[in-house]
Amino acid sequence: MNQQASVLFDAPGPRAQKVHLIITIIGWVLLIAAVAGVLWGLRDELTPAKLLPFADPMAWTGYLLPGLGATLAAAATSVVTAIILGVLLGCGRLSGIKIIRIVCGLFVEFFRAVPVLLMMVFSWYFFIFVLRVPSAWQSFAGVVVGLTFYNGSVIAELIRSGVHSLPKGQSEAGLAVGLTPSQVLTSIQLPQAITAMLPSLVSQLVVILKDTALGSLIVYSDVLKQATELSTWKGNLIATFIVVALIFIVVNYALTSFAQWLERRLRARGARPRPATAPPTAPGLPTV
Amino acid sequence: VSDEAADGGTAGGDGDSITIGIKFDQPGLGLREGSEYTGFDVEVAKYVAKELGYEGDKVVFKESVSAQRETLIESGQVKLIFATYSINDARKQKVSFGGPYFIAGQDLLVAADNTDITGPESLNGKKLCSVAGSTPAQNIKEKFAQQVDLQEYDTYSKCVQELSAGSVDAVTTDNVILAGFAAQPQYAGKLKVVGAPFTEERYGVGLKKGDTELCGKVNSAITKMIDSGDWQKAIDKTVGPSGFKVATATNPPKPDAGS
Amino acid sequence: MGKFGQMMAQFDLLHAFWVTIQLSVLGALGALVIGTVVAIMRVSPVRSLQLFGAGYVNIIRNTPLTLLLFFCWFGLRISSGIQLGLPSDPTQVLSLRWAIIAVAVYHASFVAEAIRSGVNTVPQGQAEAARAIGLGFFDSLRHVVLPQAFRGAVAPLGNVLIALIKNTTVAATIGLYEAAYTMKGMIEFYPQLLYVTFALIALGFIILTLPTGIFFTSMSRKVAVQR
Amino acid sequence: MTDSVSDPSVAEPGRTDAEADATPIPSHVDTSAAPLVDIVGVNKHFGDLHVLQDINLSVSKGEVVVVLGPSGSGKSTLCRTINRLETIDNGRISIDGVPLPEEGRALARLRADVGMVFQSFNLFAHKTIVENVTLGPIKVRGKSNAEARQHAMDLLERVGVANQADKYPAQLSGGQQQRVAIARALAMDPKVMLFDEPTSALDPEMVQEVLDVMVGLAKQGMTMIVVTHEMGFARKAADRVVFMSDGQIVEEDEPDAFFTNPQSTRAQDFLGKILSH
Amino acid sequence: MTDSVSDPSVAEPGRTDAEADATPIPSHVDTSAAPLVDIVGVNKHFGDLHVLQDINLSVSKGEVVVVLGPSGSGKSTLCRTINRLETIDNGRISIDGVPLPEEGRALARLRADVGMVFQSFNLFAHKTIVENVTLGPIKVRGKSNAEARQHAMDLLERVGVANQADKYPAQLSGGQQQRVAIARALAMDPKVMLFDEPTSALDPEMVQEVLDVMVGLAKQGMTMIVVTHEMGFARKAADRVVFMSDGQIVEEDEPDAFFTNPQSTRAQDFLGKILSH
Ligand SMILES: Nc1ncnc2c1ncn2[C@@H]1O[C@H](COP(=O)(O)OP(=O)(O)OP(=O)(O)O)[C@@H](O)[C@H]1O
Ligand SMILES: Nc1ncnc2c1ncn2[C@@H]1O[C@H](COP(=O)(O)OP(=O)(O)OP(=O)(O)O)[C@@H](O)[C@H]1O
Ligand SMILES: [Mg+2]
Ligand SMILES: [Mg+2]
Repeated sequence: MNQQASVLFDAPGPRAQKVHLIITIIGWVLLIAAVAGVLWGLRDELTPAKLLPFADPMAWTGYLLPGLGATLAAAATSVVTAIILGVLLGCGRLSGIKIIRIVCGLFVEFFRAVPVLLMMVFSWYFFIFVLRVPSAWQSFAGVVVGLTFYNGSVIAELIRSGVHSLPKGQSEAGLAVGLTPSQVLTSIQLPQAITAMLPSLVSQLVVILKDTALGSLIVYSDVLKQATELSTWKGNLIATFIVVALIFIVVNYALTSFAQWLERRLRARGARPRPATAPPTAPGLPTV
Repeated sequence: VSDEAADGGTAGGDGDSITIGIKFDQPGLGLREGSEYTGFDVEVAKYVAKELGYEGDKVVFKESVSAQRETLIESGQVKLIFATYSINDARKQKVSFGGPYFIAGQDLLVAADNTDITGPESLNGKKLCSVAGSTPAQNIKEKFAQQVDLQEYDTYSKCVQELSAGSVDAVTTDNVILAGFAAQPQYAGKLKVVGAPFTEERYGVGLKKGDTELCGKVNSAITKMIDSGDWQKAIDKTVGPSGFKVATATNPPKPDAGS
Repeated sequence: MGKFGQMMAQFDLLHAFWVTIQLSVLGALGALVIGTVVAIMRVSPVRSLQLFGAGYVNIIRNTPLTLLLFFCWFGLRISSGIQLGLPSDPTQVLSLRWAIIAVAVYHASFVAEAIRSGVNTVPQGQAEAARAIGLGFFDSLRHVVLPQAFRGAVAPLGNVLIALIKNTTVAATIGLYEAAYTMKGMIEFYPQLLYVTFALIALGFIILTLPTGIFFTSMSRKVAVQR
Repeated sequence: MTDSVSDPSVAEPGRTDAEADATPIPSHVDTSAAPLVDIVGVNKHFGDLHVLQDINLSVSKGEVVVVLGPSGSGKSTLCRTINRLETIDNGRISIDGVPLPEEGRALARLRADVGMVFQSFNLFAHKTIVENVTLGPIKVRGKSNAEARQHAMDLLERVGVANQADKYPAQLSGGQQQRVAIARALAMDPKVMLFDEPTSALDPEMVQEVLDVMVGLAKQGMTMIVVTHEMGFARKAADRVVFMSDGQIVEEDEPDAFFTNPQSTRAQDFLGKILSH
Repeated sequence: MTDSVSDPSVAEPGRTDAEADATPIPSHVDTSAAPLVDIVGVNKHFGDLHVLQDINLSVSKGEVVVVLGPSGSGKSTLCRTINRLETIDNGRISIDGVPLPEEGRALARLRADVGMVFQSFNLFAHKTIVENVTLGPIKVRGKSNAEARQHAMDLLERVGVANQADKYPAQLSGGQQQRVAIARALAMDPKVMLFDEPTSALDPEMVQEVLDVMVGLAKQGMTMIVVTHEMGFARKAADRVVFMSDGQIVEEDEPDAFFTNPQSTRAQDFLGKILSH
């Protein structure tokens, strides 16, 4: 963040620092006022009676934790299936055979254009009315299928753009030592593309996790649905939603932080010891 | 959900336990409270199960949301369904019904101090809440009050939340469901059922199509429950606190086997 | 075919998509405005504004849109009584307004990230060169950095818009009669027309998103800064 | 400043009589007045790295100083501190007697007086060549469009790219872009010009055209601080060579003396590597 | 090939007796057999741009050819057509008597016989130094890991970076990376080595270490085609200089003759620009 920030402006001098301090104080006052205003508005929803249920272990062991477990289970399954589908589709789009490229391309474009919710609802009914799978699996399958097709397409695009964003020199160097194009793809391009896109892949995981919340619309017993049940029992809808939002923020923030940590680690391995050197494409030519 | 572990081909019954489908999110009828289940549907289900020879932890409850009820029965995942399941001809093509064990009617839930809503005709210009895709709301709009402003959600609890905050004027669905919400401690004294039902919903017990033997057992169990007075006790315990009075003209109903 | 005609008569699909379009367009405008403000905070020299911007993005991006919408609708509207219009306004009008708010607030975090990634496409040397000829902070921002940053942001903004159009389906949960809501009703009442229904709605969304994607891709090529 | 670039190959007069043991003072360099750029006891760290260690350097009006040294020795950083693109930890830098302002308008005004030419040109990619040159004069000096354009065209003429005025930077060769960058800096009528490896991103046959412009500038009395590895330029145009290594100024001398007889082993080593091929 | 790099500064024998009007044939160059690289009537377009115009060039076993020319003249393209990283429109290229296969395994096998060193090194960023060198031998030549590693370490020793074997490319200096790239190419036991401006992305003090390795190779009789602007290398190691301009080979000559007495005006012009600074 600061790396980026330094692009735009000078290091602040003493006067700028004073101005910044004033803005900071005003900003905090406004923020605190806004938060206080909302809390005041919600004072009837955040009464002890409506918050106390969360002190009851049953709220957690009977509702929120199983719900979170179901959310994580659906997300984890979808991640695995989406990665498998995504790698297949991504390789398909990079294939040397035109018809495979086209078919995979159409598939990817279609599922990127259709809302996940639509896919979920459709596949849910499909599992109920057409395949007649056991009811315990209907919602789960609906959620996983919806998430897999969409995120698989997104991952396919990530892989494709990851491969395309590699310097051309990498594949040319591979060809030049005598590797065949498919060897170049598997031993040079894919490993690097996947490393390069790992952070985006983890961010996609956050998307998957958030989108499992749509599962409650097809009665998947995820954390949102469990929370709805809990709030029906306790009559504290708003308080419950706030708790669920906090759960999502914490879990997703942990994932995002993991992604950033991963990115830093990967970057550290490839870091140049001297960042100020000219990029390899800029020729620096000594003569005489 | 913990109790869905009992799923599978044989889970419906015949073993040493029986799986029964109920609603999990309808106070007064079928509500999960942690690991307990409460409500009138649950009381009747437990009574019938006991008559069939299952008691205590031999009875496994499974959530059955409206859209999944037929498949649950057809695939044998549940033996019986007590889930505000109105008997009608379309459904009879797929499942058989025992009962009815209750005759409900569509009604309105309003704030306790509300006096200007007395029935569906008085809803013109008012905000009415119901669940998405349900017939009750369409019913009112088409038959009674064209000018009603409909708000729809996926669960009734959201409607009730809106009503208690005053941002809708009425909630509509079967009177007994409404009474269940009004009977919840957190809404005590704040909401009331108008008490002028304008349809008839016969709640049946869903079971496998053509299983007349089971149907007969269910019906005699229900009859016994009514005759013994346990039926009335169950009503008083579950929806009674709302002040809701069962229409005695129709209730308790007479189970007409094989209906 | 008879069933199909009956279904089309019962459900006003065109109106449903019209609601989707309204929600998309207005939500997108809102997201652009809020997102630009947040992006400016994130690249501003003031540390607390950077933190606020980062906090906004981190909190909003990690919350499911469904929950955000519930919070706006049940929390802000119903419980804390913030009104967008008269309480007597039709529910469809109110839910559309609140859906616009939620969609805008949610996607603003993505817009902010898109703009920031646009700023990232501007090489550091550009801003340094601007400063080196004596341009101040705002002048170098206005004449050198932002014009290039916006061009770099066109493609990611396009992606956000497409996501936004699709995410409007979430408004079904507060009972807004848009495309996804209508589809759920159609399937529930006409399960035998499952495929037709899905194909119809999917087609509708493809008609909305595909040209958007093509437009933004070609735009981003056209305005791209040659380096 | 409005003369055209004259024959750059003619050697500078008045340079060969300098002694080898002291920094020579050519006749055209004005040392009677205060130094134009005065750097005193400057230190700078990047994290743990001490990139500038107690640097002292003063450059008189009209003087051309070439800064040499291995990669990573701090040459660019030194150059960038002079117009505060990098802050310093301590020490003092003044331009024409005025200490570097810390921020705001005063800093911007001072920067306008210090022209800077980067290794990677850094022309504004979304503006045409002539707009690149006029942006500063219009926004900073408040000149009228017409006046700024007239002056810009003169400068572009002078660096030999007037015929490209309405193209975009990406349409020009590297050598042309770098000459435009010089014109852009000159358009502000700077008191001193900083060059950070201005030719090292160029194709070899374009190096000369840029060096020619720089030699021309030097001959017209521009004060210049030039980081470069072009020994030819140093020999031809520099009044003084400053050799840096590991963040320190290790050696300063008149060019001929430095190249033929470097004092420090680090300089000897460096020159050995650079000149052998 | 397994000798270590010997003193590169010793001049090549048997070169000065060549006549200026014909391409000289040094004694170590074997012209009796068919040429190792034979390019006949090759044309290549990029869209409307005719980048290679009827190119004829043959390189004998053991010969070192330096290709010179202004930017954009087609030097890189020529180099890249020799292992078919660029396709050609028409004409014929053969290596050691075998015409270039168009695709598939045959092409890959032929490429393995042609070593290539790029301007920007292009080491595989996700593999360590030694893995970079062993990848080809293992995957293409089917060597065992141990054998490939042994050979790789020998080569890394020879180019002077054996102590860096387990680092990643990004942790090495440019000069070290380029030497690894040379070792990677050598690991395939190539018949001919192509170098496309191998030193022009390097910091100046690292140029020499790479040139030293190349001179060493040349002296051991490797057949080499080198695009470079390093005149020192051309003088020291080249048997022949080929000058390209606008997609054509304009002039070919022995290095001394070419540098002292270029025939075409284009070459004169180019040398004027390159050598003057
Ligand atoms: N922004 C920065 N953050 C951290 N370290 C930096 C930064 N800029 C430069 N450095 C480090 O400071 C040292 C000096 O860098 P500088 O660019 O001044 O060297 P230089 O002499 O110009 O080298 P070159 O010839 O490669 O341009 C180097 O070790 C470099 O890695
Ligand atoms: N992939 C490509 N597509 C289109 N044009 C190209 C492509 N590669 C090269 N060219 C053009 O072909 C011409 C010759 O390019 P080439 O890279 O061979 O020149 P060069 O002599 O190696 O120049 P340099 O010294 O700059 O490396 C140039 O005008 C270049 O712009
Ligand atoms: Mg530098
Ligand atoms: Mg080239």
